[in-house]
Amino acid sequence: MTGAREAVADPDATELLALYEQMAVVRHTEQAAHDLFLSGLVKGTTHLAAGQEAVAVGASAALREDDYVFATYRGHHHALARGATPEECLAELMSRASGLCGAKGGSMHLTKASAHMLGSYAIVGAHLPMAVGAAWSARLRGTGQIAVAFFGDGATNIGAFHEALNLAAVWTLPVLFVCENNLYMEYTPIADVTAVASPAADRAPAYGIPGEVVDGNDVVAVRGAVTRLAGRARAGDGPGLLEARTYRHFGHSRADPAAYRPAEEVERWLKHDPLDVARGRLTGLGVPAGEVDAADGRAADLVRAAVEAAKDAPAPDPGQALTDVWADGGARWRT
Amino acid sequence: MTGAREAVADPDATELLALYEQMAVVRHTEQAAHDLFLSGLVKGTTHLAAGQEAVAVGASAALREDDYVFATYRGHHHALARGATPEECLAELMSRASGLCGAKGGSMHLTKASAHMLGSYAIVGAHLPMAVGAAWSARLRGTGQIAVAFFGDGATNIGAFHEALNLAAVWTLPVLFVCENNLYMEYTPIADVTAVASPAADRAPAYGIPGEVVDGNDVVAVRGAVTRLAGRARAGDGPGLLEARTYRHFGHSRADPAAYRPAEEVERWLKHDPLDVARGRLTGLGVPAGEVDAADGRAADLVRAAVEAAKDAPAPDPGQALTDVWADGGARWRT
Amino acid sequence: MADVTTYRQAVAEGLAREMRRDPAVVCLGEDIGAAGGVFKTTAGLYEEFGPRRVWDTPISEQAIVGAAMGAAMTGMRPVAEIMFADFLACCWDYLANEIPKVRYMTGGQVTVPLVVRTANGGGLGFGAQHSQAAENWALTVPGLKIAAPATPADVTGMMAAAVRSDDPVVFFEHKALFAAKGPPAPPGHVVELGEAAVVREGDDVTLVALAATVPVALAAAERLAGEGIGCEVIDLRCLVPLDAMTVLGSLAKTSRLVTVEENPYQGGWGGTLVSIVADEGFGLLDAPVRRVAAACVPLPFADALEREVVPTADKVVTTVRDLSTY
Amino acid sequence: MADVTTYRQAVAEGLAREMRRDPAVVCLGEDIGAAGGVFKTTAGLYEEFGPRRVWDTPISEQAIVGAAMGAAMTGMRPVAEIMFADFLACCWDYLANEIPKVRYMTGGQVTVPLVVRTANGGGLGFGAQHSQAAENWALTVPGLKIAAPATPADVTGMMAAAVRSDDPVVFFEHKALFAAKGPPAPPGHVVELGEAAVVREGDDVTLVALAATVPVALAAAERLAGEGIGCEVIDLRCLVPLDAMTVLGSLAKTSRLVTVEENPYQGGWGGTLVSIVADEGFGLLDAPVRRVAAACVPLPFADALEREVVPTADKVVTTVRDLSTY
Ligand SMILES: Cc1ncc(C[n+]2csc(CCOP(=O)(O)OP(=O)(O)O)c2C)c(N)n1
Ligand SMILES: Cc1ncc(C[n+]2csc(CCOP(=O)(O)OP(=O)(O)O)c2C)c(N)n1
Ligand SMILES: [Mg+2]
Ligand SMILES: [Mg+2]
Repeated sequence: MTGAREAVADPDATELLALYEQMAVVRHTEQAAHDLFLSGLVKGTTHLAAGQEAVAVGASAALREDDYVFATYRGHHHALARGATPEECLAELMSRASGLCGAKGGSMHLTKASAHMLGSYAIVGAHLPMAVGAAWSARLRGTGQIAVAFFGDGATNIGAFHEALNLAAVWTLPVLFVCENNLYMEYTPIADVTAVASPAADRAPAYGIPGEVVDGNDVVAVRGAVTRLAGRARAGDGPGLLEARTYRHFGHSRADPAAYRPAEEVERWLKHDPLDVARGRLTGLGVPAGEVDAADGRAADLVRAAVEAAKDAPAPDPGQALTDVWADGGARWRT
Repeated sequence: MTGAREAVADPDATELLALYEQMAVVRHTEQAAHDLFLSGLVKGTTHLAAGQEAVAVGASAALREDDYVFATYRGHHHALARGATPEECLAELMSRASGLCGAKGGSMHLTKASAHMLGSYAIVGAHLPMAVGAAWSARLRGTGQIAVAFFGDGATNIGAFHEALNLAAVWTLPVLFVCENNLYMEYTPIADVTAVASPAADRAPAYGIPGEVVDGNDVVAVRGAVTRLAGRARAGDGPGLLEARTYRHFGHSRADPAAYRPAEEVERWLKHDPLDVARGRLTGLGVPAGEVDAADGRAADLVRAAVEAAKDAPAPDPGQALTDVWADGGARWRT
Repeated sequence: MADVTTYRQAVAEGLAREMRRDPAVVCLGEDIGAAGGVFKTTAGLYEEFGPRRVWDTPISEQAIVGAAMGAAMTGMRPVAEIMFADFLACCWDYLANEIPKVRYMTGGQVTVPLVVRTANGGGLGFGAQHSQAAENWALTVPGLKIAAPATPADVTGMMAAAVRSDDPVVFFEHKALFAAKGPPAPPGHVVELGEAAVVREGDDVTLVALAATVPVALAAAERLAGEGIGCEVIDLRCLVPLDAMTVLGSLAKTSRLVTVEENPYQGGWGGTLVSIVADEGFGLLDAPVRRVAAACVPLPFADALEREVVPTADKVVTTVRDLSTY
Repeated sequence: MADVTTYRQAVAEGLAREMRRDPAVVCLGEDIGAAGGVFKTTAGLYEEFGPRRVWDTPISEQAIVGAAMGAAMTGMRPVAEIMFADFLACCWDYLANEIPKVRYMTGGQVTVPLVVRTANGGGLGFGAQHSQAAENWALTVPGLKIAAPATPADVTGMMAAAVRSDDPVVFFEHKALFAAKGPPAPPGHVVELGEAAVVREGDDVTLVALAATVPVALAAAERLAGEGIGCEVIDLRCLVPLDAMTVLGSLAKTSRLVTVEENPYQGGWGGTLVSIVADEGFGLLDAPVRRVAAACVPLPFADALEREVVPTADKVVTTVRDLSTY
């Protein structure tokens, strides 16, 4: 069921170094979010994407700037990959007025609509039909845009997944479904609750959609696969599905120590860190270790400054609680 | 993905004649329901199963009496096949106190719980998870029962279908999913709104469930397929899926003339009437035409008497409107 | 223009007018295309606007409303049909958690200008899963506008307002009114959302009704007039925005309130309205407030049973008569 | 038995007691097994009862609740967990159209003895899609019993009643109370559904609260007592059956009513209660009825914003003070 796999040129050293740096920014941001949570400066919950950077950064590198992206509560990496700054993300997590959503959203709802990153949704699977709708809209408006929904392995078992994929296929819409299969839905192995081995790719045939599995920790492989599927979709050949196998470094959320994961498994995946994979490729392209380290240092500095700026930012004005319900800006529901 | 197809013995002449007669009872009941609707004695709506009799009767012949059956708003044939009488069905349609559900349910909700026919549901797809739950319960209680959900082709596109099949597979439950593919969801060809050619069978692999397609107008074929799948399920080998290709003789509901169906298609299917197919098989088994006609006559008489009895039955006591909400029989929701 | 039309035709007319006006308006739903919808409320649209504007969908309520949401966020003005209001339950996540919250939770970054149309209410004998008045479900969710017209002209005029609204609107079309007749909406007719209509004046008791209970209240008022009791009948037309001021204004005159609701008493819209009145209008009241609402049971199939359960003119008359002697 | 326990532990204790008593009781839900649930409210059950009684499910809310329904119809007493009340929207068809209607629409042929447990409400900073108080959604649907305990002992006692009930029960466990402490339920403790508790006596104003608003109301009452205003605080404990008589009884003494609700004002449970009072208790009232409910907005993330939106002791104090001068 796999679409024609035309060769996609790998990124050159300069581009790959840029992708590496983007991933490093995500990594440092997630580490900062984790630390800030533990120190009490981030309330509620966080679902960190450390370990899954290559999916967001690789996919993003394959998209046009005006393509639409929909993500989940584990969506910091997607917001960052689509142009949100660490400062506006961390400010949101820290309940600051300068947060991406003015502190009305929080960690689970990072959104940067001006960059066509149309939101992070916290009801599993709910955004898949939305992405289908955005793709439908793009087709109706004739803009050549595509829409991409990122979701977890666990989301493949919910009804909205099924309805979204069928409608996308029937209407031949330019939408990509990118599953970040990190092997777990919260604390339960996905294999325990799913009838097939590759929860997304093995279902694609049920919708006549080409499905591929890719190493989600290899930014180059992800970029290549998304480039191919996006090309198909943009050409009017309909939706595509990519299952990116990856792993989260932290627990599911907050302070979850993820004790349910076998030590051997964790170790194996930590050895296959997306940053290391990219570093290996950079070495192969002849980029000196010092340049990679420098990229990492720039990322660390950026995030460090972002943390400080976010800390210094003011809390939202309480009056903001009663704005933004309606398009007129207010919340009036009665005379 | 098809399970081992051990040979299932065909029914002998006596059994087949009985199946024929059951189908004839359904046919006459549906015709009566149609006429009563047009004459204003049945209100609301009806979704008739004339043309689809072989699915209900053939499947039922393959089940144990205590197996659970869940059906849809197009469920008269299933209620009848599981032991409801034409009189109690028609009385329900005619809003009589003697109706199967005391005239609280109507055509779309025929239920005969005492015969383990656990209801007809009018929200497309909703009963699939219920059947999964009944199968789970049977397994927990160790009764050897199985559960069967009958549903239309259109139901394969709704989320509940996906969730039900996955859960049934993951828990290896004794449940059968029997799709009556009559080519249409209401007025829209199923092919226009479904991404695969066999809407149910082509999806079974997405759940690791064996899926088969059968001639749904051949009561012997249906009986054989269900016998095999039921045997597997009862033996603990998990769920099965059967897609029975069939056709409805009337429109979708009420007075729908079904003008959206090509005349040639209608003609082709009317020539493949399940009663005719069975009659042909009976002839092959050496049963004289007169015996088949006699069975048909008995069915017609039974239904004629049922119509009269239902007409004579009283309307429900208005006070019944305020009973049966709670298990204590009443409807009291506050002090 | 014909001088009389049906509520059913007024739906299609309302949609057609907006589709002619604005190419961003597109319709999607089950059997709404060539078939014209199971209630024929989209009749003629497919013929006039073609398959690029009128889309038949699979039976996938989540995909229908979810896709409408995605399209609305990206420049379209989709109108999604959910065939029966009961089926809103199949896509409730979109109505409860996604559509009404996304603007707020993104700090105002996105706008969701869509309409979800649905056939609401009882009276046709469709039984428990196809007859509910579900407007009160939507009322539990801040961020949805809720329209429920009672006349053909209001249908067309409120549809114009709903489609033009930059906010999401749930548009309840009442099944029992589809065949009802009335003057058609004049060209360009727009009925702003949130304005109740005083459809009959009276001095003794205020009856507040919505959609199919408007004719019930009017019939009761007519009978009560014969007994010398003057009822003012208010058609709320919308639950959100809720025009509480028109109700309070009427009570300043009548001092007595009866709501006529098709939704069940428990959790019904009358509760919200009455609680506003019991607070802000307490000083106006001379008598207890009564709610003639559906009984707290599912809708039964048989007419003889349904009559027991839903509001009828008889019940309104009895309630008002009783109240006027308080 | 420890002399103090948490609300969180009381959930698991309530379930364990019923599972010990009745082998037909089985639990299903996401991550409820070895993980003990995301809120640890099923901690210890998997260890004690094993995988045949405690079932981990996929993320399939419809399948979870639909399967619970099928099992309940066939001899089991399933307890389904829907992790957050917001996710009830993902299986709303089962709560709105199937479970509460099947007994009625079959003329009493089937019984559906199940419990749907869910973590409800705000206060933990989980944002708009994980913080709603959704008890009012369930109130719109006749045929569901609705429990929402406020203390550990009530959790265990009401869980016993819920599991033993032959009717379907939606059991709202409040997230903000999970860490709350209190005396554990004595052995065999059963709190029948539908009995409100007068948790503080007073003569001047009746405060009616539910779940997390009970401590809010009590805190306000304490402060008001210092000002010489005596509040009677009623913990409703259930919305269905609704114990309206206890409220009316209290009003006979106080003549003043304030509800304290976490659900939004529009469509909130207070509306239903107030409408009963404005009818049957009209003669008892000396002052307007006030509802301190959540603002009609989604729940914002930041504490500073959430405080503006939800009921607080401050708001209750202000409201009561204002009312007592009426
Ligand atoms: C409809 C719904 N059910 C349950 C949850 C609770 N929940 C949040 S994340 C999660 C696990 C999701 O797993 P997966 O899709 O693999 O994504 P991951 O967290 O691994 O990125 C669950 C069950 C939810 N948010 N929405
Ligand atoms: C959730 C839901 N959506 C829509 C409907 C309206 N509806 C009733 S029957 C039907 C078509 C069903 O087609 P199919 O499943 O093929 O069954 P058939 O009627 O052909 O037996 C539709 C759309 C419904 N009852 N429930
Ligand atoms: Mg995962
Ligand atoms: Mg069909």
